[in-house]
Amino acid sequence: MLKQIEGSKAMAEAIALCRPEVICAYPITPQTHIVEGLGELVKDGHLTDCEYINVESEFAALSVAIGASAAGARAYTATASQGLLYMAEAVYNASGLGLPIVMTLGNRAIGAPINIWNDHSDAMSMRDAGWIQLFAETNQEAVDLHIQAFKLAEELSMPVMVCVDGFILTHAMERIDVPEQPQVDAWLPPYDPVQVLDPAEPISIGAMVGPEAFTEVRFLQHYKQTQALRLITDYARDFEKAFGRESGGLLRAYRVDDADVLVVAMGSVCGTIKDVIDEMRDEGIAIGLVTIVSYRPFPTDELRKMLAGAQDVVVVEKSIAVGVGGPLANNVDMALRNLPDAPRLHSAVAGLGGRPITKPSLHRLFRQASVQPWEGTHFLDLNERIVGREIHTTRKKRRSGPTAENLLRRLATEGDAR
Amino acid sequence: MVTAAEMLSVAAFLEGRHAQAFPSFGSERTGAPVVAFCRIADREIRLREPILEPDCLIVQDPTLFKAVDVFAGLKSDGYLLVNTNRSFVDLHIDQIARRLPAGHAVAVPATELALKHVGRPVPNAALLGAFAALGELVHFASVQQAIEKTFPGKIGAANVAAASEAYEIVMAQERAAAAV
Amino acid sequence: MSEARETLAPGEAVQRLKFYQKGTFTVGNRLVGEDERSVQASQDRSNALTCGHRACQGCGEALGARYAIDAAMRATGKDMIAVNATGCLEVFTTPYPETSWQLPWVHSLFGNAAAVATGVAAAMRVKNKRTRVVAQGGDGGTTDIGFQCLSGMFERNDDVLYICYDNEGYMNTGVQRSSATPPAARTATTPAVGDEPGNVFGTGKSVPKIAVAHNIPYVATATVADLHDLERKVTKAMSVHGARYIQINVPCPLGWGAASHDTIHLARLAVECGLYPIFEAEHGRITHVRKIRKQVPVTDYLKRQRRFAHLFKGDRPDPRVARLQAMCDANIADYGLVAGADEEV
Amino acid sequence: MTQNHPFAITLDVGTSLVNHTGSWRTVRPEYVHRLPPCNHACPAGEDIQGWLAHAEGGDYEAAWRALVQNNPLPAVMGRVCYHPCEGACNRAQIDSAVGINSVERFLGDLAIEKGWRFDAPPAPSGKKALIVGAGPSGLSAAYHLARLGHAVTIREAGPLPGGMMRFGIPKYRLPREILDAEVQRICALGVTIEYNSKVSNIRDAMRDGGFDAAFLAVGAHIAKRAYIPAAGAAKVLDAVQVLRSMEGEDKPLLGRRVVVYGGGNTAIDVARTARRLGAEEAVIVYRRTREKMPAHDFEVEEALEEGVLMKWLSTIKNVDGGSITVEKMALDDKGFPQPTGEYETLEADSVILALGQDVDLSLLEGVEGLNVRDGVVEVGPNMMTGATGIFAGGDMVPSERTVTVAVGHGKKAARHIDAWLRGQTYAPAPKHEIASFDKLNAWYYGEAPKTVRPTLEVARRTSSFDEVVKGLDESNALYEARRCLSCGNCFECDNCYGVCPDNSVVKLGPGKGFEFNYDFCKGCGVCASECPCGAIVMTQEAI
Repeated sequence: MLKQIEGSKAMAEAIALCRPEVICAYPITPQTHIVEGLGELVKDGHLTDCEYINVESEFAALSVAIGASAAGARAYTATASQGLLYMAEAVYNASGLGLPIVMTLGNRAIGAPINIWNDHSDAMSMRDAGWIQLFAETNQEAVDLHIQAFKLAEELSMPVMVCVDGFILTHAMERIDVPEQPQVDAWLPPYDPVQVLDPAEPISIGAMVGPEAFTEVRFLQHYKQTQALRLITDYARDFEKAFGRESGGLLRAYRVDDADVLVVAMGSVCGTIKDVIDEMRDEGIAIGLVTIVSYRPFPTDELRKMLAGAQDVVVVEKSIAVGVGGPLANNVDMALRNLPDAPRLHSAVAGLGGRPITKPSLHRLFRQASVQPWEGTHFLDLNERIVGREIHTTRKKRRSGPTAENLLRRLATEGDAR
Repeated sequence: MVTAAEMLSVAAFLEGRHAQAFPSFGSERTGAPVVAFCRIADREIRLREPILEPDCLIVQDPTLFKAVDVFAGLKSDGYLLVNTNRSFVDLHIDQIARRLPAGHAVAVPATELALKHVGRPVPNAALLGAFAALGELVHFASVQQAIEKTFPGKIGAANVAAASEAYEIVMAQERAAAAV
Repeated sequence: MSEARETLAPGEAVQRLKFYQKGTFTVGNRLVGEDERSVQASQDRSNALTCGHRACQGCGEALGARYAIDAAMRATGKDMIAVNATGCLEVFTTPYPETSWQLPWVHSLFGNAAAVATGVAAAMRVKNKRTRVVAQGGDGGTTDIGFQCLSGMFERNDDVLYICYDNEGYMNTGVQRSSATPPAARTATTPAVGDEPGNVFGTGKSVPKIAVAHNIPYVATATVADLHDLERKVTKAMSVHGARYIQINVPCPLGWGAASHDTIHLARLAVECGLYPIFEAEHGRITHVRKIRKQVPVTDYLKRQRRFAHLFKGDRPDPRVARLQAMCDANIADYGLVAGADEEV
Repeated sequence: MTQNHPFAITLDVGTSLVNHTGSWRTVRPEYVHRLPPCNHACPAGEDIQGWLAHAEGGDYEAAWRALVQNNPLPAVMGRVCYHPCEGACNRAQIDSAVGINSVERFLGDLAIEKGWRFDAPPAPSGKKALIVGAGPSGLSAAYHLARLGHAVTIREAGPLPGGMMRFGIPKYRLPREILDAEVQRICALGVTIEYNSKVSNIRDAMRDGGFDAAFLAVGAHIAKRAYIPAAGAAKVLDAVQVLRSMEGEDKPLLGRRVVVYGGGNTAIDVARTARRLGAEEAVIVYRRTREKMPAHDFEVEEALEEGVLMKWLSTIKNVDGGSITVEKMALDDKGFPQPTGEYETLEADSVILALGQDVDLSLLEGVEGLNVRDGVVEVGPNMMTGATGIFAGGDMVPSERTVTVAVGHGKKAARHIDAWLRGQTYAPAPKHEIASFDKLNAWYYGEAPKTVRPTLEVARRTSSFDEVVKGLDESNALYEARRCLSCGNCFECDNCYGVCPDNSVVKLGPGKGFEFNYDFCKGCGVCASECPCGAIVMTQEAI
């Protein structure tokens, strides 16, 4: 049913349609509206047979979900940013134990400095934790990915993180088709766990594994994620058949035919990029976009095929692996490795801590990639003047201490940063 | 303000159009300056950047003029709607208003209307009613429906009444401007 | 008890038999009916924690865990699930490819056993199952790293019995101090050197008291030295719903520097000297205190453990022994651990 | 492993059973039996802990049958034994000794009441044994020999069985129907008692009767005399004479004021008898202090309760008509009484001497190889005298003169006679280490003070020969039996089974005890430490 609805609210409704049995809620911006929405649906009786638990921390939120999932219940929670870090230990644990928990991540920067706005640093911090990580481009996709996530998680016995850009999607009110209960019921079977805590058939879950088998455990975990590559594609196709729209999958191409320049990005920024591409195509520039939906597992082969013909690949990502560069760019680089006549790779970090990624900036960036390529990692819309002054000062006067504070001090004294 | 943007997006949705309403993201505290955006289009809205060059600017609290440059980016053929019972001259924005095409800058005492009809200083519905009259981007009927969806029952009716009066006030101004 | 010295009326004497006959304090008693015997005396006890586990010789935690879980198994008709915090108990029971548990059991992390148990309980409730949930961990996993989750579980009154096997330190990692380590005790992180050797006075916390402050339905302390009391408390805990907490004193021969055969003896001395008060509380009020049966000075307890050996090294008595005795005396006064003339022990 | 379970992380329950932790062990626990101090102290060699174990379970017949394995006279013993077992009892260190004697009496009385019989003897051995004297030692030997299949004849010089049990112990301590019932039960085994049949020459008697062996148990019935100058119509009697005459038709006439001279149990018995016969005043004169008195303290106490007077540190210098002269004594540095030269006069209608008894050894005249020393016959460790085939026991051999010792002699002699008759040597099983108090873990025993046997009111005690000390009723007896600590012997308390951190103790079921599962036992020793009764020891593993 089409609705003009806030993204978080739509996600809450979609998650409720998946009939989760245990929901753990701990507030953190910008994830709050999702769990608030779910809380209301449970309290007002729309979502029955569901335990809604107000826990005392994100660590507890995922831990409660772990317990519920191990006991055979469909478990859900949501978090963001610091919350994800606070539950980090449990994030690894949930995947290690093979528990099909679905968690929404309202993507947000990580402090310090504390920042509540959107980027992908939080998701990147858990990229190696053994979860499937799916990035929603739109709120419609966010809704659809949650439905697919439960099915994927339970089929693979592997937790799934649905990454949704904080504020930009979570707080945007727009036209979204929220499916009907019979549709979802027909598509998503009830949870049938492969391992469950049951007094009738007792098992011990969570053994200590030593050097003699740990490598095998990890190999199997990795193998299972590679299996997921096929399943994610299949489910996206099934989903399209059942719901009549394309959502999910490993990656998505936009105007890639004959493109000289291919942009690779994840999440909501892809919408803006598409508008930019349309405008550039109108100007005759052969440019296209590849949207990565499944960041984990990473669709290396599929991406390689897609990028093979391009001259330039521009990776735009909302995260920075400090000291290395863009983590997505690194993964894309891996996909291009050993490719004969591989396209040039240009890495751009954009939108950190909620800085708007604007069309003019993207226009500039994409043009620059082919005509004036840069070395290393480009920080989109970086205030060169400020960082230049700061670098200069610290060179002169060796001063330990938080760069952020120094910057803020300078911003205050110099007025408008831009 | 967020509610106003959302109601506006609902009104557009009800007319079969695409609309995207979103707040200026932040940890708002009650009373702090807030900006909310609404895009309306006839096709899917993919753009996710904040609106830097609005076609329409609705100012709910003119006291903010001193703190924030709210007019930055307002297009030269844009619309301006200000919640006030004072004149643009009194607000020292008459110059800005004059730069816009005739009838594009309108003042409406939305808070006063809200106090009159709803009993509380909630100007959102009145502003939307006024906005429906301005530039006719959305129909008043859609605004009325959106208000009723957001506020069911008596409060909804009171808000519709405020919106309706605001609509009439602006329509009167528009007619006056057209007559000039 | 004085009336026992008088000639008894026959009926009265029969009544007394149950109480006085030999073996009152033993695990079993062949003279009473099966249903009156302890779970541990039963040939068909669950042995929920079975042989082949890798605990040290004389491990108090292995013993306490079997005592508690077997009792819970009887109380629930074996319809229960256990959640385990990381720690000795977890490591020595479930090294791949072998587990010693004979009930559904899950281990997640060090600090989240209470929360995982909440999740299991929620799953049972949503599935309309009567299966009960017990969470368990050592003192580190309970009073320190798991404390937040524990408090949350208490505060929400989740239907979980949390059992803390308190061996007064981080034994799994090589005997470091926890917030349950007693003053003066030597650990790897409170070595017996310097001006104030061992753990400092005036630190640590009583999680049972904190649990009581949560006004949860049931809180108790217990000891491996009193099986009957322990089993009664576990049984009672399983008879009520909501958040429940039992803390069991389980000596650690390795960490305490004690003989492996002294495990129960030490637990007994800890209670009898007053250092480890055994009580129970319901809904925020203390309802029962286990009286000291044969009071002993704290030195009887301390001298059998190398972790306190530094207190007895010098020529003169270490004043900190008196401080420890004062702690015992305070417990005795606060909890009323010594029976008055008119009270039965 | 169920296929679907995640590899290595999820395990099937109970799989640790493949990990045999028994290999960690350097010491191993073993179940042992230790000798309970009561058994060790019992002159009759009773397995007290054994029969108490049956009694505490409420199976009194089994308890009685276990008891009479060693002692055929429990009802008697439960009255007259001075119960050294209780003196040795470990329970005394917790609260007070177990009232073994009273439980024994309860079982003996119950057996009489229920008419329980001894098990029938096995097939006859074809051997004949002669026993001289139907006192406790003779009856005991007869019982044991009969149960071993031998034909037994007792020749008793007196008219009734019991020996000193009848002629030395007053009725108020041992009702005669009790004695008769227990003797009768022995006779029912086929033992013949010939009364008024004094053996004057043992070798002749054996030859004439065709006996293969003889056991002599004639007792010590001849009163010792002391020289006391007596004048006038002084009435001086001996205690044996007085007590013996109590069994006849004519009770002795002792008068209003009676003085008893001596400090043993017999002196007490005779003084208390005098009170019952109507003496207003019964005074015991003894040359030392109460503490030095050979009489048992509880008997002294009972006598005092009954109004018997005591004159410590006194000797009788002479008896003159209705009065006696007493010299006060004082203890010297070494604790011996020395005369002080101070005199005192007491009124006395009669003076009874209770200064001990001698043995009548006339039947042994002419028997070769015998050794007689200090008026008693010496015997070897097998109770045989220097004369082949002639064994002896009871008061006529060197030992403490108590009924219980006599009964023990009878049993011991019977076993050796049996072996001798079969051409074998009887070797008693080696004794276990004693289960001393330090071997126990006394924590596990609940506080349970001894039950005091009901006693007759004093008023009735001085006017009748009713039994002074009453028995326990069943609940009291059960209570008392259950106070037993079962020293050194497993009583199936389940402690080892319960306290093992490794579940390495196997409970075999009621009556079957436990065994260690050495596949898993790590040798921590908690079981041994926590065994209440000291029935587990830790031994070094061979390395």
